[in-house]
Amino acid sequence: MRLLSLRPGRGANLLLPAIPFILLILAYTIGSAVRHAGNPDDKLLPGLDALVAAVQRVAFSPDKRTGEYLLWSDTLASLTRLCAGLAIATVTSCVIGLTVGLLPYLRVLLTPFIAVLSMIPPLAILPILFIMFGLGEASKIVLIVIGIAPFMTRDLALRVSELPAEQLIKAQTLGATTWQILTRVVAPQMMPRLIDSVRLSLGAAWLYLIAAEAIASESGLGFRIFLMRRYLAMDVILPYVAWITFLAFLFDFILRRLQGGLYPWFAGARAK
Amino acid sequence: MRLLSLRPGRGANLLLPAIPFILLILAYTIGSAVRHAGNPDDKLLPGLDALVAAVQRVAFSPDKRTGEYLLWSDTLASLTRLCAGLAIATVTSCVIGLTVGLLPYLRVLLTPFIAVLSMIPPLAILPILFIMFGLGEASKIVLIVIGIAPFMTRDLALRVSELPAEQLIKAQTLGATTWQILTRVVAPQMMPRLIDSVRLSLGAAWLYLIAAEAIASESGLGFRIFLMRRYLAMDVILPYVAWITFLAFLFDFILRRLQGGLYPWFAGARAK
Amino acid sequence: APKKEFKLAWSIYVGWMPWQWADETGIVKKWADKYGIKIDVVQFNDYVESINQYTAGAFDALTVTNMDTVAVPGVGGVDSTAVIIGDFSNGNDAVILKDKTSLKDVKGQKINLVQFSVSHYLLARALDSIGLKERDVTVVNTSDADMAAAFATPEVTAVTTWNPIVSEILKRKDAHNVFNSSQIPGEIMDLAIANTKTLEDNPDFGKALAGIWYETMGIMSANTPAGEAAREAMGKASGTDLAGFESQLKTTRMFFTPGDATAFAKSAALPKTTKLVNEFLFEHGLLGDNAKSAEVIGVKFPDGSVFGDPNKIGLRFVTTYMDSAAAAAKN
Amino acid sequence: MTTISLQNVWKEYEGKVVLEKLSLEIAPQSFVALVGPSGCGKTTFLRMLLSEETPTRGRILIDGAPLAPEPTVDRGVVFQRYSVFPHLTVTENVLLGKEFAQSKFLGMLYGKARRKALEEADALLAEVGLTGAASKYPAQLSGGMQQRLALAQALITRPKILLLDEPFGALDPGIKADIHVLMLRLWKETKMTVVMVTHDLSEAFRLGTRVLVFERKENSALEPDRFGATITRDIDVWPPKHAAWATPAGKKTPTH
Amino acid sequence: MTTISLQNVWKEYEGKVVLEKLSLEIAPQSFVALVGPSGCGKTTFLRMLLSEETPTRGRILIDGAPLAPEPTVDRGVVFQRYSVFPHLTVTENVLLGKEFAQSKFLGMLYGKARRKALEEADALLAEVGLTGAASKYPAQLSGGMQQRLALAQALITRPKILLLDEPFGALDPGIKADIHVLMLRLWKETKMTVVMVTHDLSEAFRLGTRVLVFERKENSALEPDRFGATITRDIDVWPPKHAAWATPAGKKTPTH
Ligand SMILES: Nc1ncnc2c1ncn2[C@@H]1O[C@H](COP(=O)(O)OP(=O)(O)OP(=O)(O)O)[C@@H](O)[C@H]1O
Ligand SMILES: Nc1ncnc2c1ncn2[C@@H]1O[C@H](COP(=O)(O)OP(=O)(O)OP(=O)(O)O)[C@@H](O)[C@H]1O
Ligand SMILES: NC(N)=O
Ligand SMILES: [Mg+2]
Ligand SMILES: [Mg+2]
Repeated sequence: MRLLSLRPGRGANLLLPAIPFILLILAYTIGSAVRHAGNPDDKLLPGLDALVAAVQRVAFSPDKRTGEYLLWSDTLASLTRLCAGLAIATVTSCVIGLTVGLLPYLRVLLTPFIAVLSMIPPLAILPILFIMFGLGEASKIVLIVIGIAPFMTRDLALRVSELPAEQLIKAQTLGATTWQILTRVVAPQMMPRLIDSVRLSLGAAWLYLIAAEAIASESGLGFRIFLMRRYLAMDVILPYVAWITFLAFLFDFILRRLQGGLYPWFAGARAK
Repeated sequence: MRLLSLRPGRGANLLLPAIPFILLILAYTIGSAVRHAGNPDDKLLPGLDALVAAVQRVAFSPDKRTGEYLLWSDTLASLTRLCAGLAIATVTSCVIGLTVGLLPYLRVLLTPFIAVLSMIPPLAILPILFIMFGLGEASKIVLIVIGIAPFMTRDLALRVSELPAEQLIKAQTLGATTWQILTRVVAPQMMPRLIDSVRLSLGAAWLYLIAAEAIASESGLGFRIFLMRRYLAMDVILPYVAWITFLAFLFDFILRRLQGGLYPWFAGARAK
Repeated sequence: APKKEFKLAWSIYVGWMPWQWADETGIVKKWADKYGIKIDVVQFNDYVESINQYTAGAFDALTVTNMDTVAVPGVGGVDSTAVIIGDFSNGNDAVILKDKTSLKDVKGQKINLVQFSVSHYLLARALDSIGLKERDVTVVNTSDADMAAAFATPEVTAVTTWNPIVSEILKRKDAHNVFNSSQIPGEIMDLAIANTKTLEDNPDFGKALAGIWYETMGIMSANTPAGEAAREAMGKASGTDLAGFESQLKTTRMFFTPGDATAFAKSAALPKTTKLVNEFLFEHGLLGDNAKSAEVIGVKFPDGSVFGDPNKIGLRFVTTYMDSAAAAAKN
Repeated sequence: MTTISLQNVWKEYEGKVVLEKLSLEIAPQSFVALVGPSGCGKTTFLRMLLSEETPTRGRILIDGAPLAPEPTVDRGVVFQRYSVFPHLTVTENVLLGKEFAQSKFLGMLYGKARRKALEEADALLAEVGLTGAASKYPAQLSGGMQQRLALAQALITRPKILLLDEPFGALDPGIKADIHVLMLRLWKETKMTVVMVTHDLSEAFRLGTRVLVFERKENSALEPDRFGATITRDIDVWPPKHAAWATPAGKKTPTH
Repeated sequence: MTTISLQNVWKEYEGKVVLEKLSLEIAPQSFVALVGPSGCGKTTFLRMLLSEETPTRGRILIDGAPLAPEPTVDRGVVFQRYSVFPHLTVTENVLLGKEFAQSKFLGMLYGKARRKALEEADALLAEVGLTGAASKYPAQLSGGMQQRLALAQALITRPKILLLDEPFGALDPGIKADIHVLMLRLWKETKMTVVMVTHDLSEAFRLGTRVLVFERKENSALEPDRFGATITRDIDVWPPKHAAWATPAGKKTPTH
């Protein structure tokens, strides 16, 4: 049989995916053991016991100073920023992307500008952003927005312009105004695509969130990781990284579910 | 007429795109003038003369200490890293993505692992990267690779699995082995898609490059920006940002050209 | 013009942790209320960004070193006044070598440090002390957040950095402290500065800052349970614990009383240090590209004398506010 | 009672003549079938009738008045594909024309107005045989059902003219036969003027009252860009099945 | 001389019976047309012949030997779409079978071997009327040309059996007629056994020597999952046009 046509059975389907994770954990455990053999105080690859203790400390016991459970208050702070950033970026890119994609005048006016915007590395203009938007939550949210909105806008405008011309003509022959075409024909078809676009941007959003929190902040997952980096406290950093990874997964999952649930027509239409 | 059907004429087509840029420059000039009226030494929004002088200094006169032309040596250093990172990420994701997409066993084995990898925020695990890859060029390149390769691999594996089953069966009835299918049917069709994937990842690659150079480095565009940030030398930072934006554009343009030139069949096949 | 709301930017460093503690325990509000103003204490995770924001005018006051005051706001045309001299680094900053025990071994090495920071200055002074020049070594710009991890990599053999990273790195057996700021006492000062113009218009702001600071100093320096609790809280907030924080305090020459600080401000050491710092900045091109000498920026001392250009003062050392705090304490 | 007349209409694209010297009167309630080789300009002709393109020379009049400069509600259209909206159910697709007309801002009807419009939509859906699929999305329909839906959708606005561009080109033969019957019935009931482009001659003669053949002249092979296609044959189909006369008075008249 | 025989073949998907009790002998060089309602399992039947699916019960034999467990070079296939490779030119698409056979590692032929293979490919292209399009990519071809190409591509390996799943379903009627003629000619020349699925009855009778009708039994409406489709009619087409006998001896025999 060709390798190509060999399909794993039911057991293999459950077992195989676990293997790389098991290997990773094994490699970590060995690496940690080796380092601790050389230096019992090694902080870079803490043993599993140290990790568990750290998780216990940050997630399940109140911080002595503030009485808060660090992991949860950090998570709350970060997620608030992330969601605000995503929401603003989504709304902005929705409004601009839809109109730019649909209206020829706007398309000509803004397409090159948005293309240039989306190429500017936001990290490089951080000081200006901070001056313009202050240092509170606003600037962190703005960094996320600036980081992902131009890409999302471009993507959406492109998808609007990819709508079959037949649809727009048909709508006009049904008597639709530009506004009605926008709200009843174009926008509803773009919603599931917008979700795709948000999913694609999630990684970048996390990145900018972490970068923003690293610079000016008093709480948040990124803040904590940066604070701990100075002390090489990997026992805290690693669980935080795992937690962020899990949250990223969760977001992706929720968005996919949302797409399927809210737009049942989309899977069929996309398949074509 | 509906707004939707109004199309700008030839003149407007040339003029309109310039407007947002002109407005931006205008806003900057006014902002700069206002700040300089309050403080003639303001460094945040340097005047056009200061920008020109800075460009003259970094691009066209040798550095006093090293005798190098800073902008060019930084560009060379950064582009070397960027290209190395992109090349490694491309080759890796090509090899893994193609085989994972094609071979059911590998697909079951690696898909969840790659998905998890692509969700880990690379900035957060920098200390581990340093230990594993050292602080030299390697770790910078690795950060780029880790930042973009899992995404590219996932994307490519997805696209391979989207190939019509008919093609693979047809190839088998023509007597192809798995290897032949991989090299003659799947890989060639994925090359232009790989270019799409690289284009999509360029922004992230720049971001990771800048982040890596900000952390430990002796040269590079990101290094210079972060060094200059130490004393708010926006007169140097802004031209550097513009230059990076231009380079990003150039890369995108070259990749698009490459795609069209190397894979003439792709535009037609994609349209379907 | 008089205003009512002020913003202070601070970042995580042993000598600046009291600001947050004072804010959390209500000391800031108490003093602000006393003068009928509002003071917003904002934490920065990134020191550089806090200086930039102050320079750009987004903040009225800042915790910063003397050197960075001249190099960034000073060069950027912002005239600042040192409201408080909180401490000077007395071992907090150090040159650390891996496997080598003598500063002389630094020759020819790559040294990781935050370029153009006090670490860079310390290194220059260290090299100076053994007759080497900066060109005898190679400096590699490295973010302070990653210095500890950097030192753990094989190819990094020398770093210059500050606390808490210094104590973190010195926990390693192969790390050796070969030169530190206790060998150049008083040269790296940690200040709370404020925009001179703002201060002149609102002297109450300066008085409030000084009041806050010395009330806090009184509590944290005390060998009482309250003092220990304060120190533990500050340690926690900076990511360490009581022991870690106290070991950092040991290498910091804190001026717990206004008198200590004013005595230091009036000492003859200050103009000498200023000259060294400005020359360092000039040599590294940090005084602007048009600078002809180390004297393009002026630094004014409590006695009214000025180093450098009196028409372009970047930093003023005064005792006004610390004196008023001392006076208030007596009443 | 809609007459379409073309007076010496030419269409060029950047110097390339696509259609030339079209002069034509289309009588009210006729069913004109347009055939011709691929690329000869049939779609271009339809696009001009839709106001999507303007003639380079000549004029097009509807009932003596010049065409509106953009697509309007008096000219319905069905394309070979993409005629229906994938995000709307069958019923919603048909309702859309009503909603556009009656709800300028929201483009949506509620309450009584919606119930009234729904009645009309349901009647039309019954007419095209889609009652059972009312709550499905287009992607769940077969090709033939999608084209029925496109017809119903176009008809709800009661266009005076219906333009069809190879509407049944992608359908299976069996399904095609069914939909031909439907098409003829709808045309007779609604008394529209229909212009249909097709590749299929037998379809043209089966449905049309008049078949127009577009072709380029002989000499166009030598100078391909200089000469466009024009009407080379104009055939009245026998037996006549003109809507107005074919439907005996008193027989079921359309409800819309 | 290839006989296909099915012995009591059943196919179920998770308890749902799709095909049942298929017993069948397909004589060498016959052209079997398979018709039946949508979803009755025609494609499933073809997939079993391709070894893409295995019967749940029963066996399939080719010349008395069980089917290989995966698609092999002795069974060619043409689908309705996606049969040709978009990234290869017409010539390259046809050459591919040769390259797979002769160049195990690279899958590419060079020099003399390539020239020899090219001759064969060109001859086949001439046969299907694609000589002029040799250097085009599939996206540049019309639907009819793409299916001709798919045929040529499948034929270069000289399969003993050719399986076709609605190969001409998406084509225009005029083009379809042409390709029918071509198909019959190729079948006669190559002496393959052909099994073709189609929706179009007239196509089935025009091309097939034998028409099989797949259908579900009456009672299957009540318990839809319990009963699958089976062969309800098996018609020998008159007049016989069996390849071996229809081609007079001595007349042009296939060169490949
Ligand atoms: N926007 C345009 N710009 C330039 N040329 C065009 C444009 N639209 C159509 N043409 C040309 O006009 C000619 C007629 O095209 P049209 O689509 O009307 O043909 P058709 O008769 O509908 O063909 P088919 O039967 O293939 O649909 C073609 O040669 C086409 O290339
Ligand atoms: N992999 C599968 N898993 C489960 N059910 C399947 C699978 N493949 C096909 N079926 C079911 O088997 C039945 C027959 O499908 P098949 O595609 O063979 O029909 P068909 O006769 O080719 O239809 P059409 O004419 O529409 O192509 C259908 O009900 C289908 O849903
Ligand atoms: N402020 C420092 N680094 O002493
Ligand atoms: Mg057409
Ligand atoms: Mg089928």
